[in-house]
Amino acid sequence: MALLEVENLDVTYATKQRPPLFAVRNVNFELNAGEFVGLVGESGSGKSTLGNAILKLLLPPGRITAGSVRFEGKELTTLPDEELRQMRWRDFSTVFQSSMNSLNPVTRIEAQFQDVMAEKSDLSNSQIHDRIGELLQMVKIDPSFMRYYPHELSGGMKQRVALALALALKPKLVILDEPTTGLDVLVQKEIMHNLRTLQREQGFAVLLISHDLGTVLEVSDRVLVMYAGEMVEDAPTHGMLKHPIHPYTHGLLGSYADPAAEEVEISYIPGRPPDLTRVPKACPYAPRCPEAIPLCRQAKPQLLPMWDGKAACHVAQMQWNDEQHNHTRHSEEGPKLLDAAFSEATSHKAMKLEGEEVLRVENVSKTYQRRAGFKTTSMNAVNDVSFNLRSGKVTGLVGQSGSGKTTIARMITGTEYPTSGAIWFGETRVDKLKGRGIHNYRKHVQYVFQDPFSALNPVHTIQYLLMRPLMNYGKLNAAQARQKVRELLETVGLTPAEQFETKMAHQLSGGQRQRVVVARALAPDPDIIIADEPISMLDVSIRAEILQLLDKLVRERKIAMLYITHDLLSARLLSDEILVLNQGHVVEQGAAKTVIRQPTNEYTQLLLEAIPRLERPDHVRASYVPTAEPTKVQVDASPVSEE
Amino acid sequence: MDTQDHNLKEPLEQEGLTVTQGVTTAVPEPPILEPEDDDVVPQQARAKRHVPEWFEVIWSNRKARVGLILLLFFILVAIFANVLAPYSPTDISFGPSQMPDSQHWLGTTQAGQDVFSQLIYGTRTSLIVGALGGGLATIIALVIGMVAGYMGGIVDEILSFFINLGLVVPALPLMVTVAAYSPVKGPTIIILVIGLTGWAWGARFKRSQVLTLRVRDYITSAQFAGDGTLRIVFREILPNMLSLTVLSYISAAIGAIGAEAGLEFLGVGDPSTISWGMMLYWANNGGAMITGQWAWLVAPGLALAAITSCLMLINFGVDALSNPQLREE
Amino acid sequence: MDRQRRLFSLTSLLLLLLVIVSACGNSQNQGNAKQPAGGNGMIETLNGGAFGGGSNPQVNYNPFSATALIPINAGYVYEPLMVEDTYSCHVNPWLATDYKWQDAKTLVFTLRDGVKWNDGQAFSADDVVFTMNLIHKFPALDTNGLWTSLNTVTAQGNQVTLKFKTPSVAMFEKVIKQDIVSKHVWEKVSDPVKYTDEKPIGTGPFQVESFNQEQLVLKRNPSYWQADKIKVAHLVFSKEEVNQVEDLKLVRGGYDWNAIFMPDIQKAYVARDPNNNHYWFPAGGEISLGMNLTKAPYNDPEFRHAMAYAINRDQISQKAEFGYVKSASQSGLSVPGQESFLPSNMPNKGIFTYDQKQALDILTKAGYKKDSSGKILGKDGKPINITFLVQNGWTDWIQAAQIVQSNLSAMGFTVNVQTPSPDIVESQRAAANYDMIFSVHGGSCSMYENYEYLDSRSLPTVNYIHYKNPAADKLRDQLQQAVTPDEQKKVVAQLAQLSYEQFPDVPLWYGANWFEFSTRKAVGWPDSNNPYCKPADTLLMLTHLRQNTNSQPGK
Amino acid sequence: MRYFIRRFLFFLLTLWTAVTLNFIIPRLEPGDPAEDIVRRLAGQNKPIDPAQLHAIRLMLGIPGGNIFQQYIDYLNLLFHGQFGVSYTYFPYPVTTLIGQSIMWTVGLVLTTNIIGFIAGNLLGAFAAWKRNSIFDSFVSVGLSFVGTLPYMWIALVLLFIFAFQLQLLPMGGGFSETSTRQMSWGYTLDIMQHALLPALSILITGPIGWIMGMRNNMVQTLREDYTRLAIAKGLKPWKVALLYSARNAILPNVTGFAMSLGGIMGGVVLVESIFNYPGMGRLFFEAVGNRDYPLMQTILLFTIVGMLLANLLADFVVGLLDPRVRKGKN
Repeated sequence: MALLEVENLDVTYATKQRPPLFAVRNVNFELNAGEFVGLVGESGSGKSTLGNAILKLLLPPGRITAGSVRFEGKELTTLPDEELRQMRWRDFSTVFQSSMNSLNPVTRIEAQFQDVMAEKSDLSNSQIHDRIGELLQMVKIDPSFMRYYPHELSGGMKQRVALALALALKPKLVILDEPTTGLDVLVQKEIMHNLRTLQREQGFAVLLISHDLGTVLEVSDRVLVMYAGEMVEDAPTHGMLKHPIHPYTHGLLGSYADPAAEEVEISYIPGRPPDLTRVPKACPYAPRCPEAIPLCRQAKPQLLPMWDGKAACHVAQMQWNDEQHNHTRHSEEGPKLLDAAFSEATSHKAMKLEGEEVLRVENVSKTYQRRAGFKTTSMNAVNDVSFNLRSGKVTGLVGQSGSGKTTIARMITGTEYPTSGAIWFGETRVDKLKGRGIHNYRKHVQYVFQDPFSALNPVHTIQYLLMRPLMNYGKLNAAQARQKVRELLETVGLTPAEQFETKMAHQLSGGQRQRVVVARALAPDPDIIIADEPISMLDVSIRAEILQLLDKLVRERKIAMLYITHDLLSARLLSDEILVLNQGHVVEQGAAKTVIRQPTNEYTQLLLEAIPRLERPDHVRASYVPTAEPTKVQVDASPVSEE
Repeated sequence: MDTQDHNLKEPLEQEGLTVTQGVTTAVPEPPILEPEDDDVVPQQARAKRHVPEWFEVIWSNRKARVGLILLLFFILVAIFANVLAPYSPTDISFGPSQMPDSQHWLGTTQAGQDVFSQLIYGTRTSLIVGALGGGLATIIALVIGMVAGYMGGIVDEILSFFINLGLVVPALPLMVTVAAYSPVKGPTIIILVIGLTGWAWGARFKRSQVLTLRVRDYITSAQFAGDGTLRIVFREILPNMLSLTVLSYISAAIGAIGAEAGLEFLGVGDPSTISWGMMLYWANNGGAMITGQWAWLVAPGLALAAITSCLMLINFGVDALSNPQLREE
Repeated sequence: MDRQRRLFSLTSLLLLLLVIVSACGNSQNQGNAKQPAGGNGMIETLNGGAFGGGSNPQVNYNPFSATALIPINAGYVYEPLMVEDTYSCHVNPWLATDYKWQDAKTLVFTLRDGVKWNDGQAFSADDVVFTMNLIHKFPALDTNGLWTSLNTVTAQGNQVTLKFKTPSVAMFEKVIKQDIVSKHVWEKVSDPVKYTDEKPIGTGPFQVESFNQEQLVLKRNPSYWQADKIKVAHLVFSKEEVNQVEDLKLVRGGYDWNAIFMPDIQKAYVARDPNNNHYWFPAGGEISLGMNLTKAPYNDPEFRHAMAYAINRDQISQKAEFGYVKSASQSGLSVPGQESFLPSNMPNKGIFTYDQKQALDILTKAGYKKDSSGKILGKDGKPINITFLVQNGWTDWIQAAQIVQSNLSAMGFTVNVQTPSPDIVESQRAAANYDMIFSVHGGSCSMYENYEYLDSRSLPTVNYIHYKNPAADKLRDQLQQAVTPDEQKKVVAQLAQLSYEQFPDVPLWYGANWFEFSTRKAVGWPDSNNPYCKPADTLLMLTHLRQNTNSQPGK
Repeated sequence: MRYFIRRFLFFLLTLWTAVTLNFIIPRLEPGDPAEDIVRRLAGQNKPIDPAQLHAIRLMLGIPGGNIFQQYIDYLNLLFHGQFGVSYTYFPYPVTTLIGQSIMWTVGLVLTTNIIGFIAGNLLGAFAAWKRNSIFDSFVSVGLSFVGTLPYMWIALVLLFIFAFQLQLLPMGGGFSETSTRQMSWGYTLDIMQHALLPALSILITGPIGWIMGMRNNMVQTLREDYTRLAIAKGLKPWKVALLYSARNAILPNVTGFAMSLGGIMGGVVLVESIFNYPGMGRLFFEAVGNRDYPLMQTILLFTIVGMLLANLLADFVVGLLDPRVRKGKN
């Protein structure tokens, strides 16, 4: 008997006002004692809902509508509340997403261990106290921190505390829902490592829920992949790495590459997942699947064993059957699958830094004064940074949060003034601009925001949003501007433009929104674009799409771009030159390939090591030819909802 | 790829502001860190409707629906008061302090006026005071709150001082003082007094709202798009505060109606006004308790409660608009 | 279910608590009923209404203070020289047994012998002189304004002589009502203006027994100089309640007498116990329709003449005043109390009756025309628009103004009633910035004061109509000189005649003096059958009260 | 430190503004306190005696002359803690009067409001915990109707029923007329009896705002991760509700409570006026009506100082309850 058995589980969100949302459908899987299983899916895939359903922590209006969840053979869906309460934390515990909010902000850390341990164990108060100390040490936190309040800890520490808390009663199963999302990569890496070590030592089972396949593959024994509320693949890690069975898994894996490789390429999955208010009758992935055959659009594939795992895919199943029949291929190789990709090779990058210099940053420093009581402490956010931006070239600015990269961006755009140093835009001193000067300057310097959801005002149509810069800077009248809006939309690949210009931002998908943001930045025909983590908020499968777009625009329009990121892989793909920032200092600067392949600085090396390294199967790499012309972006013509 | 999960998660992450009875507190917003977190998507399905989405949300709320119907009823009563009222409210030709009977459904006042007719005409005063007094307070609150929130710096310091001052200075005593010493009496001055003393809550509320809105990327984006300050305030910020503004307008109207009744009851109104507050004043001073003319005492109070309830019910719906957790499930 | 039950039990618990608490204290609440005294004809307690002093009453028995508790100013403890029955204006000897105007500038009082202060010390002329000089030294105490014309006060034996700077016969009423304090107590008081006099030493029939903020109890002064006439052992006054509560307490027999306005008194009070509950609302000052004499058409006597007919005084009395008031005489005198001052030939005691036709005739005769829509035009040919100012909150006046408005509208005037605050009305009328207004004058026994509003030398707050007539000024001067009642009556008759003929304003009704009383314990109250004084003349009233020996049980 | 300096400056500025407003508002319109006293003594139906008026003006020592000079004098006196002598209660200093009445108000109003606050929060928490139950519907629909009933109307109806019709309870005042005003059970009971109706009229509507506020806040905190984690921990439901959800949901209400004290003062005026309760509200309304400027100004001043102190206290309490705020200040 497995530790946890989930059978035919359905979860539905039903409200009076909206059509019900079938978030999880017919999900089956098992989890054995001591097993470390990853659950991967993009936003909207239902992975968190599944996790909450297992824990019976669904928030209304979410409800388990069918199926069963058994823990050690006990049916949790029908178990009386009180009995379930007795089981909680002793049998299974959980760590919530990022823990920003999952620790009670108004009580000390100790109390949050204390209450559950006092209620659920026989330990005396002093024993509990000692045990809390042990638990904290276990996650590499000094026991004295138990006197602290959650807000006094850093994000990483909170996450570790949450992990220690989950292990307080030595549970048999721990469910972790995006435990490291939002943390800096180095911290992520460390926590994951810590978790894995503890799991090996203590032997509890783990269900690790994450959107990041790379991380999951690094630590898990087995990986479950969900797509649009359905389980599409369930396979051991080593097998999945070598030969993903489902085309979707394959597509996801395409987003990962070793940035230090001689040639780097990643792929994306065009399109978007279906609307879950209507249950797809066929394979939900079929509209995006490059392998799709007519059957995929007609019948729903079952999750069936093939090769060394299970998958729900007609194409794979046919190949498997075929293989079983013919024995033509080795059974460990998995199905043959196609790719759409963006690679370093697709951009016409020269090794030499050419191009006209547009902006010059000279020995810029920025110091913030902070008052605390009588003391004034100063913090050097940026320390003596110099670089140039050249037209048609991308300069990557790589660093973790707090490294000063956003401050540099703000100084370049004139929203903040450097404490010392100068920024030259042609003959203009940017750091001396005020009022009207900044207004005029911004015609030349535009910004692509990190979060496409907050960068577009929800009350305006796309047309309005794009007309504003055109009318303000281009001095166009309304009719001309409208005409220009269509051109812009087509430029960023939102075709047919007529269909998009009347929409509101919230009617678009994340990728489409980010395209609109890019279009808006292009509108005044700027010389410089600052792209601040433009892909970090997007689903993994479509990141490459936006990178590709940016790359194309920069090269074609001879725009100088400052690409700000924490992610060396995307920096490598997009940038010509890379600056690595650590606590306000440039620790490494040079041509992208050189910096990443031959890092001289320890910090750069740490960053590189933190990137999940996935060895991609050779046959996949061999199976496609990088095209200079990017794959035509297929814009899903149907908006999110079609009611 | 994102919207669905947002729907599922929105109850968790939507919240930035808690609105309770005009008590607004910014709950610290968790920084947005993850692709699944965002906060703009609650109105996922509002395209392609003939009725505006806000109306739909309000209407779909049972309480708000009842409130809207009631409000319509009150408005109709106010408009057609002269048709509905059996007598003139100032006609003093009936016997004094009569108990309710078929001639006078709610009896008469000590001066021999028909209570029922006064009740019907009183609807007008309450509605007008609510609409104008609440409106004045809301406009002042909006201007001060938005300017303070958006401009920041010294302007904010000064305006915040006035807002805090307005919060600290007890409103009703101030109103009593101003109303008592004002050269003219009557609803107009009461509207002014209410408007001028009742804006602080709203201003504080709006200021904090603007503070959270103005750091949104789309405001920066508008700056990069070259929009001017006024345009940003009115075209980018204001529309996002609409439901909250309506919310505080209705709250201000409720406050205004209550304050008017209170002031009139205390006797700083114009005694010849026909209004519910004045009816209570007269019932209290004209011996309704001695003569046992309960209807005269009870009716205006219930009418006041009814009109405030109906506004509160509407507010439930508007609240749901800005605060999806409170939507009915 | 369980929840509901719990809620229910919680509610019932609360209710129970409420009942217990209310029941417990209720026995206490019956208050002031003390054991009846023996058969010496002595009434143990009379409950006399509110002692004033606002919501948070403070001990203050200073007889000179405007903020003292009411019974102190009313003569219970401190007494004046003489007591005037303000109904008929008859003067009764009190601390002074007699007075004499030696000439129009010299007034001599003969003091009563054997009067004692209630600390046992003898009362003497020194006390009177001391009191008079005290209020001279501290003008803030001179609430009657004696020293505006007083020159010296001297004593000789039991005679006190007051010398005035100018002929001041009209000061008599003010002099005799000055409360007299004891020299031996007050000469030690350093600041009599701020003195609260917590143990008042007076000559009066009562002395303070106890005070808490809800109740003031006075006890009979056994050594009072006419102690045999006082048949009340204790007087109890209570804190002023809100209107309704006062009304209810009265209705429930909480007061033996009181002076409050009460709507529909016959039904609400008298009918509850017709044998014992009575009221008498004698006439006070005249509430008059004042017109701004500085502008047309109000400066036209004929216009004002028409106004005297144009207003339905009965309607005002019935609708605005519950029928409690009587129509006022155009003479400016309070009839029937002051009837004796009227010129003998004045028809109907000078009271005009409502006659709209007559009013219109007078107007037509005087040259006022109507336009096609029936609006009366002024002599300038424009319709007459009247702005009527009424004090906000003075609700009966507002209703009266509305009646005036409807009366005048019916004739063809446009009347706009405005209700600013009393202060505004005050300042507007002082500035002659109004068309019509209500004002009150007269009603006192000082005829000089009663006609002050006609004197062009008076303050605009008093001469509110801005009346200018040298004849009236001269007549008032004559009153200062007229030392004998006969002379006075002659002058007053001329003033009454002037008022009757010139219509400086149009008196409408007599403001009522509220007075409710119960005969359950005491009889001998003043009423319309035996108007020996006005209810405010408490000293006179108290000396008339006797125990009700055959008390009729109340309903 | 900077925070405290700012706080203190705000305190002073607010005081100064309040004091100035106090000074200006009554002087905006003509009117004479002495005249008010005379008119009150004479009644509406008697003419005013100018001599008496003159004497009273002398007695009160009503300041005349240059308004600017008056203002300076006024500030100067305030600065020296001299609030002056009441016009209505001459020669008693306003501090005596406020000292007497503040006990009643604090005793009645503060107590009932605190009871209301505690009860309201508990009920609101319960309603949120049992969301969509009968109790919740009762709270969110039934009580919100009751909550809209005008304050003074409830007081009037209570007075009408319990004092006028049933004659169970006294009709007003703070204690019985015959009371000896010495500490005893009888006196205590007497005071409670008099306080019952005023307290009830505050308690009927008072807690409703807190109930609704708490309910709405807690509906949100119940969905917060920390609450869900507490459920996941398998803690006893009441612990989850009170120590996690309610504990966080009450924070805005605490600030709201301090801020609402101004509104409470408004209610005090109404309730105390109706029940003739010898507290500050009644005194204030009387002072306004009588143009008793010293008294009125001082009460307003005290109220505002009270509000400011209440805000400081609320900050302190919120600091106790919410460690995040504590840190933010330093």
